[in-house]
Amino acid sequence: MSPDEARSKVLAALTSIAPEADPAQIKPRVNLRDQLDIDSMDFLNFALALHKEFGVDIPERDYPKLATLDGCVDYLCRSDPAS
Amino acid sequence: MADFVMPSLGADMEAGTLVAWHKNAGQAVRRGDIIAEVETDKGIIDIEVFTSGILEQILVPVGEKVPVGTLLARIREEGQTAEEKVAAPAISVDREPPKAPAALPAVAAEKIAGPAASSTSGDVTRLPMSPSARRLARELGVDPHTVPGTGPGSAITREDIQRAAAASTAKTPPSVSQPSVPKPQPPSADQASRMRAAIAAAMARSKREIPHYYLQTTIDFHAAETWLAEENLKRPMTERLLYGVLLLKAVALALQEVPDLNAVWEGDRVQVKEAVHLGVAISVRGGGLIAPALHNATEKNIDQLMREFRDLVRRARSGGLRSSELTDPTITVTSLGEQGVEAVYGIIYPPQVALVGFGKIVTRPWSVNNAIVPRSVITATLSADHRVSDGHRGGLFLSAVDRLLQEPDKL
Amino acid sequence: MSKVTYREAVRSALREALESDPRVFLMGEDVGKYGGSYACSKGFLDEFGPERIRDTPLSEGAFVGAGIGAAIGGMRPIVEIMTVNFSLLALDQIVNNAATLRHMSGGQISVPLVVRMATGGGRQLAAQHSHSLEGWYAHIPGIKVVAPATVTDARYMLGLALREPDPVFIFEHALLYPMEGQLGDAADLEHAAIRRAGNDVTLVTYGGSLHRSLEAAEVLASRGVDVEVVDLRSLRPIDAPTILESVANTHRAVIVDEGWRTGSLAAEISAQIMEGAFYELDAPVARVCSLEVPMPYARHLEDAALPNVERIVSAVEQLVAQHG
Amino acid sequence: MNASSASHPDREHALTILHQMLLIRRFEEKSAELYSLGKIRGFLHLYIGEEAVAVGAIPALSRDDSLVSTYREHGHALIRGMPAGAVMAEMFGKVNGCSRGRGGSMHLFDVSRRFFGGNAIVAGGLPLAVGLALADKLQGRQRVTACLFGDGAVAEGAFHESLNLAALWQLPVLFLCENNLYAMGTRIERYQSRPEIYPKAAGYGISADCVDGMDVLAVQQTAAAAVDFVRSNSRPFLLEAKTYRFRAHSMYDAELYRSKSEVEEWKQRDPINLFLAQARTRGLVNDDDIKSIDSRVATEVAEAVAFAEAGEWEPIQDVTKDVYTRFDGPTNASTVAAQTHPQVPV
Repeated sequence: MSPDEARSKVLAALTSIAPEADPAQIKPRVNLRDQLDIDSMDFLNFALALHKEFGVDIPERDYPKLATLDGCVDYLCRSDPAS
Repeated sequence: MADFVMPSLGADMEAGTLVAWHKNAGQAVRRGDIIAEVETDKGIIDIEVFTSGILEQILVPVGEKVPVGTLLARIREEGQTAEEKVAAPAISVDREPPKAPAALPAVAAEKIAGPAASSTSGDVTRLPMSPSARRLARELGVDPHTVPGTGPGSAITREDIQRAAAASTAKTPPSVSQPSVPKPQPPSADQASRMRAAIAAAMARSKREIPHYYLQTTIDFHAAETWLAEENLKRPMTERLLYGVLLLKAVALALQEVPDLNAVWEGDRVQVKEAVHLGVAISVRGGGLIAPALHNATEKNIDQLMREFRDLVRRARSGGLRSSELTDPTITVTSLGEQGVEAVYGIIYPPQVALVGFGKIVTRPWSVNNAIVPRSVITATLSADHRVSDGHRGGLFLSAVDRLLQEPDKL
Repeated sequence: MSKVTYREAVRSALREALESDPRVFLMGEDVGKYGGSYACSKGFLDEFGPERIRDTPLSEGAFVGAGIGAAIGGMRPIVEIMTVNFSLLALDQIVNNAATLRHMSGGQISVPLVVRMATGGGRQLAAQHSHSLEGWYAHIPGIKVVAPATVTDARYMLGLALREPDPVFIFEHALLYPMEGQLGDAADLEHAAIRRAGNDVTLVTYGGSLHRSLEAAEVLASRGVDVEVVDLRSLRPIDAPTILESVANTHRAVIVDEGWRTGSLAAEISAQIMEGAFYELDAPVARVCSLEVPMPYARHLEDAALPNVERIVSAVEQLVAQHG
Repeated sequence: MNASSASHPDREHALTILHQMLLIRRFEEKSAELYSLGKIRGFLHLYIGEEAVAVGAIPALSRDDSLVSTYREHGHALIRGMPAGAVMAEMFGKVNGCSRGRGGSMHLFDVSRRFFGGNAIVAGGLPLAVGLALADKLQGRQRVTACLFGDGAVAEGAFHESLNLAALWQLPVLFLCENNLYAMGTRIERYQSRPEIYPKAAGYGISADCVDGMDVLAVQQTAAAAVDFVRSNSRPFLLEAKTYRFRAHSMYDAELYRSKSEVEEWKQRDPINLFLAQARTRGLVNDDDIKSIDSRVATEVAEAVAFAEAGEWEPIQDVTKDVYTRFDGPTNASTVAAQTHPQVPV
């Protein structure tokens, strides 16, 4: 999976839980929880969406790695065997 | 090798029963010969063969009923005339006809489009509103003019009325602070003002009528936190738990010890309720708050509560709540920890008599076995109606919540 | 503008059609020597000759089918079926050939045929001669259906119908022939007409019921209810926008239809109002139709069975009394 | 081809007749095969056994004459000149079928060859034929409209109404009845008070004749005479061809209504074998001719199947096309734009 592909999938997952969010405006290195109105329930749904989309298991200890958009992309590309 | 199958003789023929073979294995057959007879609903029908050759093998004996298309025999193609070779159809498995697309084309330019926007009707005060929403508004005492419509052409729907009804009984603690992230689609101006008007009306009424008293305690959250982390490791992601659900269960069980906080005003009398329906305060995207009920919280285990909690949040944010969920919580729990607030001094939702608040989890120095260690702690608060209970009862309740959270495995 | 009867309007329409196009010919029971069962073709046999004014045997299936064949063969026939009651014998030719040939042949065939027939009750002819089955025809894709209710429409719709490449069925309510009216100068085939403007209730109707509806509207006006009367004119296609626009203004709708209520044209219009103007409605759509009985012979019974002025007035008053 | 040569064909004409009869026979056999494989659906009525009527009668019509048929129509369509591929593709439901896949076996249309369709309503086509003939007469055209139908249609009111109207108005219609003795599962003696068909024409003052529908040369001669009569007198004519279908009424029919021996008896007079015998005794046809015609027909049928296989499906969004004719002609107020008939969206 190329980083760009991963990025668009992450953004899709984000907008599915925060529909009012505008993907273009999301800053890649700023904490997502600060940019978007996401609580722990939203974040769990976000993690589950990534789990479903990428087929990867995300333990709670890895949540900090998913704090930003770039973090998510790196995390998902690294753990994706096909990348 | 050519297949001889049970032929399809008509749309309503599904199967046929072999009543006779006119040829045996090894015998020669010619295209057009009748080589079998089949019993159908309409009677016995002669079945012809379309290939010439040697009847290699009969696979279905006389007397057996088989569906159309079943292989009946194999024919080794031999002695075919030149014509028959040419005539053998190159029958590919035909591509299926295209499926009907979701929406068939309207035959003509759309003439059924509704009339120009209702504004042409000049009736500015006229609200586009479904008849059933109109009747529900009357039943729940909601003034439609204060309700933002989310239906087609911003028509007001049943859900809008339900949301307004719930919001009008809901309290949002004054200190609600939403992260200041610019929202690309703020609720339309009049929608937000209507919801705000409904909330304002409820707040004022609650403050006017209910003599609140407030209690607070700080709870060691270490045991709950570690149990939760271990528990989530054992579970697949889809069954992962959030700490909020532990708080909800603890409150539910504590109410069994102090039932008088689980009550509602009915007219001028307080009615203690058997069942514990926890109103869970949920922020609605784009502003506004709603507190639908998690029914019978005491009877459900942690997993069930988690599933219902997730479903409730999902439906609250997508407008799919049932009116019963909005009208019958017996107490409300609000948790604003994630908004960075340590303590919540909320206002009770009439007709309830209590509200429980939780702040954020913080690390504090804490004495454990006479040693000071860094510890995760959380602040729990209680707002209660002094006409119904007094500080002593409130205190018992909060200490019960504290005690229950020290043994998370028993929740 | 001159005053003419509906009959004279039909006759001059027929004459103009026959004079302006040699392909046009009139075929039907007693259209020639007898001069037409409603005298719409009186004198035409002498004027245009037996080739173009063809009395037919009482074989509705055959002469309607022959009309279809002649239309395919390059003529522009006007087939008169004496009344809708006898058209039942020709329904197979109408549904399975006239309405279907173009589509079923993959677009190879057009059937430029006009069929006229009298319709409706009110003349004590009892059940077999008093049907109002326009709704059956308005159900069929592939044909057009119109109902001229005024002398102007009776005068100009035929000419327009003869220019259509597909079959057009013209229903002339039997009670209208002697009616006198102001003759306008033009008409069209597809738009409904507001015959009386109003703001309180939209009353949708067609054909013979138009005049009862206008009468009811005056009674209601005297009682302070301002009724807008919409004359459909075209029953297929139905001019829904005009209806919906009116309902968006009045928020109440009544439909008057001489057909039987169940599965009627009124039912279809009510459904289209519900689908197109749901959020405009302050009350359910009301329907005033013939009672679901074989039309009785006795005058007092027939009058009661038909959608009469009193039933229209009370339906409107009930509707206005209801608030949403 | 005048009447005299009809019964004494030369070699070339004999080969044409043989080719046409075999084309129908092999086409219908292939249709039966494809039906059993589920490639052709719906109803299928085979013409096997009646080939002599189509091959004998239809060539008597000129290019400008019109033809109205019934649902047992493959033989009529092929002999009228419709390409076998267009007919097969129609039965496959493909858009390259003669009716764009909308009609199927019972509704073949080709207006360029004035083949105004099969009709699935028994006797449904008779009034149409009367109308076509009426239009020809009114426009002074010396044409014939041939209307083919089975014996079952004779019991329908449309038959009697149509004959009366054609006689009354002296219209150039050839009513050609293919009497195969059965209206689906009812033998003629059980549904007709008087089973003889052509004498019924006398009731309407219509000339009539009868011919052995298994003898292609006899049909050719009689049909030619009948067509000439209709064309020159501009009057209707009823020709009854006594024939027999060797296959069931349609594909799903246990033929409980007739015995196998009756069918075998009629097969002794298979129209193709009957003609071959006559042609051989007159030295018009030899075994090599038969072999080469057979292989040419096999190729034609195989190509028809390939044409149908290669055909596309009509796009579903086109299903509403041609319910009405696109019409841009000038009318004063109302120009009927294409398909302006509002439909409630599905």
